[in-house]
Amino acid sequence: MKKELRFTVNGQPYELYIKPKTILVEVLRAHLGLTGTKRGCDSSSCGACTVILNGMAVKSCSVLALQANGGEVLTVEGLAKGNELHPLQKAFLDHGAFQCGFCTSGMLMSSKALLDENPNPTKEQIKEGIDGNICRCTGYNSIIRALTGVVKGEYKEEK
Amino acid sequence: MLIEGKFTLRAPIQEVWDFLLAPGTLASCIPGAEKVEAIDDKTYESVVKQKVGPISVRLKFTTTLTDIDPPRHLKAIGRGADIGKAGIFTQETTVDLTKISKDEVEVSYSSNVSITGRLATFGERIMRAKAKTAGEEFTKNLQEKLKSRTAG
Amino acid sequence: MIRDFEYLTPKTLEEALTLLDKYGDECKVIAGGQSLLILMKQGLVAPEYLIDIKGITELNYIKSDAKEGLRIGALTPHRAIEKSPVVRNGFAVLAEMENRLASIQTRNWGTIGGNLCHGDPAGDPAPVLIALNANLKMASLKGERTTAIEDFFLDYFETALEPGELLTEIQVPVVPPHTGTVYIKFNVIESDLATVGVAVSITLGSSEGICQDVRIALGAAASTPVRAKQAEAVLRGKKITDNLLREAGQIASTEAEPISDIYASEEYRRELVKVLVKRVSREALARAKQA
Amino acid sequence: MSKYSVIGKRVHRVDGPEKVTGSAKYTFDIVLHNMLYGKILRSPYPHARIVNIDTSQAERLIGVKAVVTGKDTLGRKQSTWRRFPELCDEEILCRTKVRYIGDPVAAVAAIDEDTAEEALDLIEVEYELLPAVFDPMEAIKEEAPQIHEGVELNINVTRHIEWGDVDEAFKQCDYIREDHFKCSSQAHVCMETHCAVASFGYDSKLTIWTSTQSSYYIQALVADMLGLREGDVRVIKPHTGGGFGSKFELDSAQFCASLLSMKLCQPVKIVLSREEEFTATKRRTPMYYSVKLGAKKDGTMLAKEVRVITEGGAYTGMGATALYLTGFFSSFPYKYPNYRYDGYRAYTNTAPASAMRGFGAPQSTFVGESQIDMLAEDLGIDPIEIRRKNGMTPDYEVPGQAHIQSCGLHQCLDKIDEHIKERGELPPNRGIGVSAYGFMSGGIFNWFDTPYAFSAAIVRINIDGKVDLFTGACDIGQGSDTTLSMICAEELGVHLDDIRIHAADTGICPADLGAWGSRETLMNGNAVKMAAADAKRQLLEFAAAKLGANIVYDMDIKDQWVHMVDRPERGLSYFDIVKDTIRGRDGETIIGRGHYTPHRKGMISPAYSFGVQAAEVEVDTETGKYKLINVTTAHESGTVINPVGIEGQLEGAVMMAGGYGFCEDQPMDEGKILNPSIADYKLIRSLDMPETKILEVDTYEPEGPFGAKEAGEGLTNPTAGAIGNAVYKAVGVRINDLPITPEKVLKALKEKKQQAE
Repeated sequence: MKKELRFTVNGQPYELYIKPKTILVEVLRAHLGLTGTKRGCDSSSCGACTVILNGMAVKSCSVLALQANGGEVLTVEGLAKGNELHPLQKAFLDHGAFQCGFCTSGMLMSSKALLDENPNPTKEQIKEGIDGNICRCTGYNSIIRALTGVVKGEYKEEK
Repeated sequence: MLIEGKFTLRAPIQEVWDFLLAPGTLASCIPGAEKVEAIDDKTYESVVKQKVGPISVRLKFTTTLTDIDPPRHLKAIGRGADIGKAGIFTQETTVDLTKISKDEVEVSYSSNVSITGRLATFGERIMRAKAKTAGEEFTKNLQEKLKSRTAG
Repeated sequence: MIRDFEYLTPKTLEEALTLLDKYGDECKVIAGGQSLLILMKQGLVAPEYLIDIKGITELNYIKSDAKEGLRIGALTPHRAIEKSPVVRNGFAVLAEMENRLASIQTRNWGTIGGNLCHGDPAGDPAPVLIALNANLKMASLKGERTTAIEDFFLDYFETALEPGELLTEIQVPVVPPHTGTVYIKFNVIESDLATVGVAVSITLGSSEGICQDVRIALGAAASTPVRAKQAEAVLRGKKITDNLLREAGQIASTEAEPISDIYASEEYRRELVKVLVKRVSREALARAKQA
Repeated sequence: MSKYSVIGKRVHRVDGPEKVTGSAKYTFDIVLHNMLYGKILRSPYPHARIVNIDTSQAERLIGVKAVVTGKDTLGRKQSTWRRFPELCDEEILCRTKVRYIGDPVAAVAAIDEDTAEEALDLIEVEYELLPAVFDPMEAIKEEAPQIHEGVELNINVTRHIEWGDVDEAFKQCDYIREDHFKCSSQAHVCMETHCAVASFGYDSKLTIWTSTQSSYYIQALVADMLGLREGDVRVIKPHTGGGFGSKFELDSAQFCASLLSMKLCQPVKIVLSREEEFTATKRRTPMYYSVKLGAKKDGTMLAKEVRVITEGGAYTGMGATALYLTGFFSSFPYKYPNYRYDGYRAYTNTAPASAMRGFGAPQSTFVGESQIDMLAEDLGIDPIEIRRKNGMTPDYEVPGQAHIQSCGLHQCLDKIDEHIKERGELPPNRGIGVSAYGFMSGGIFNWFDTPYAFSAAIVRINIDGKVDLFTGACDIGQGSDTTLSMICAEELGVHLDDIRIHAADTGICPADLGAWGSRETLMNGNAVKMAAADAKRQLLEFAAAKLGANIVYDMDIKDQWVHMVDRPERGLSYFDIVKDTIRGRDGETIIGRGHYTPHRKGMISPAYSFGVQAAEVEVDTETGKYKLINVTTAHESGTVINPVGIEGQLEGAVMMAGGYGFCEDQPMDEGKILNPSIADYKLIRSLDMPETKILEVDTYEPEGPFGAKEAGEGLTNPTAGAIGNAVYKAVGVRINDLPITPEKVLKALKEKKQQAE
């Protein structure tokens, strides 16, 4: 009754046997130990579980893991290169774009998907890009400033 | 959630009352009621099947007549638990009969329906909509039963 | 808690229909699953078999031609519609509506067909598609049939899909010249479900500006998405004035059959219908004049 | 050299790198060897007697390891108000009676969450339904059902505050108005739901990892409820995903996980679902206000009389504090010469209403700031002017209650006045509303009856100069780990990255009351500063000897340089002095100790912050919907220790308090919360968030570390009132019950139109 799931996460290929009912976030957290991705609700509303699947931001609590079969997943753990932080991570640090940090992984992944698709978003587009993610601490404006900093080129990726 | 209304029947008040009190009249008016069984003269058990979109529930319903003041006032409390434990329905219905003339009775009712459990979480929006239509159907059934009964 | 199920992944429509026919009541179909999974997590829906049709690529497309109009495969994700140049150029209102539907994450994975089959009276696509006079194509092992989208919705979360049937395509006819279509939803939180949503399509006869045709569709204003036909009648065949727009709004608010819930009372929803029908019609008219 | 080398600087949070990389571990992420998963069965009825609980079927389910009910407990009742036994009313696992929908009746431990959940369905509970009461006004009537035995009229707590001669003062007023307000409930919506991992071992010691605002409270309460010695209970707070007032009472996850673990000698993890979080954890206290306000023609407010009934829900929790503080803060931030408050907290069969960011002050500020605007209009006085006329000033004594030392209210009023003037003439249907506020820097009243100092800290200096800071303070996201590390570094004269903080682990840290009442910066900050000073003193003793300094020279450390204050070029490396001191003291570790409890600071708090906020809205008069355009806040919180932290607190407060004014609510039907999911509970998201602007006002608080005071909860106070006043300015309608929804605005607009016709 278990089924095979083959996919790559943060560039690493995996082969697992899972129950079909397992949702993606649980495979990431419980099976692969990638606990950076959180779960904040049961209703696909909060965005804490956002990961990038095949280049798109999705809520990993609302995707069956088997639907990611053959796909590529990027989680928050895949953002930094070794000890070199991703520009978004640096910007979040500088701008204090998080407090409790529970929404941060999802927020970063939504931000990444946004900038991958549109490297020069307007402020309104930035707001749209993170609107699926709830942050109960910051009031979003510091996150918007952090993204604006990245858009302006203040945080370059080290080559 | 409260559902209220009233209607008039052409029948002597006692006749309406007797019918109301007859085993299962109230319980069988619940939409989707599958079988009604009298436990004693004040308690009925019924199985009620309901469906909202993709969700189906089967409720085991117990209806108890709590206040009986013949031939004017009746109160019944119903409690139903979904067989799959999806939720619990409670409803409290009062029916008041007022004699308008010798064979004209005004029936006024109020029914308070409440749902708890996972069903309620799924969406107060949906369940409320459903409860409203179910409530309306209940009173329609009651009206029809009384009308057909008292007309015959 | 999601109950265990047997997971089936047909690769073609034919395979899917065969499975659907085989398992009948015991199965559920999942596409993007953005609505269904929530119900499954609550344990409210617990199918024995889950048929995952998201991988059926033949149902994921956006096509358009001058004669047939727009064809959208039922498994096309919302986000693809939102960003499609074809949709943006010829059916801008669809892209605009998609842009306001839920969150980007949901639009990336959720499909237009899944949304329609869920049958939520507050869903965004239905009113727009009703205003655009769209048809839905359905398939079963018995064959195919097509229905006007306004006949597709039967009750809260109930659609006209028969057992064994799948929605396969959304067909939007070519938009007549001098037509403007607009959708606005009212909600307190920007990206939320509609408290009330209104879509209006107005076609002007010619340069004189007589309203040749009009379609007004309401979301979250009844047990299904509905057309406000009496309000349409107020505008049809006339030169639209502000007074007529107000009248149409007024009539639509009496035609609607909204419910009270935690977001809004029945009276408030009627009020919103009144205001929105007027506003949306006015904007649709402005667009029609430019078209 | 500038005055400070660490504090006041824009620094990265000390927990930042972990949090932006997803490597920060929360309780939610913890998995222990041999760990089980627990779930809690809750009452579906608002008020019922438990006749029987049959757990046999659940116990037989494969994978289930234990089922516990109230019978497995010691039958004790608890509350954080443990100084008053009559307020200790919550068993957590109910033994005889349930009092709200969500009251726990049983808990299961199983090999996984699904099995535990399946087992819940197999527990048969027989209830005898009791009449229930939901409305506090009904609950205090003679005929209402009694919720707790022996509690007459369901009145749980009363509070009376009075000074001056109120009745006489009203006689001297030129103008009196009386108004009624309703302040709604609000959910905390922490992103991490309540959760705990409890591990009781064969050594008979219990360790709990939990998402909490106070590891010390949980330690003490768990020990008492389970009959353990406090020292045998170790509570560790990993990174915590938000608190906002919801996480400093003992909760069902902590208690049930501990009870199950004790029974099994295996670790048990319980994570509340989002639905449980909404329905079965505590919430902001709804309040019904009646207020009489009297003034002279010139706007001088002479008397205020406030009556409040709060919907307490089923248990006391921190609701008693909310009742006390709403009474005190109803007088804020003004100098009322005569004041009377009568507050009643009624038990109801609803989810317990307790503390949420600001306790009762957001409620009292909404009420007070709405009413003062009404008064100003009636008297034809500018809203800023009337606040200037009556506003508190430094060194003000609130009769018999509090002493206000620093207070920058008037500078804040000036800044907001300027801001409004800058905005100039507004387009139609736009308005700016003003709201002034103040808040405390930690509470004085010791209702927990702790024998410990309110805050304490230990500083240990390693041979390499690295500093370990041990404190019971709880960083729940607000940033206390960073702020306290900054205070420690500043006082000790080292760099921020020289500090490693170890916080909120009762096994190694001194007791601290935790993160509530905006107390950590001032109270724990003082303790940390004292501990650092103690350690520094030990270093300076050696340095003085080594430098051969004349005893008239004072010494200090700054930027890792140990030197004479008046001759800073004469000095030694901090690192050398550390090594020398340890060597010279026979290898004894350098440990500094500090503690703080406020003394002679009145009844409420050692210090108060102040501010004024202006909210700008635009109203759509056809639908009643309004857009929050801008929220500008002039705020003073003494010396700013951590500027990035204050910005975050302020902007976050606008989201939360703006939500309280704008959209957040918990409608109920027969005791059932109707929107227990984030899909249905409306929260401000990025597209709804207004622009925010901060206007800093400098003050210095003598009682605070380096002159600092609170900057956390106070910011939640003004926004609902500012929004209400802005809507009034924009379209002339006033909404007295929160939240101010479009539907209410439209209804008021229609009524206004009808009256005009």
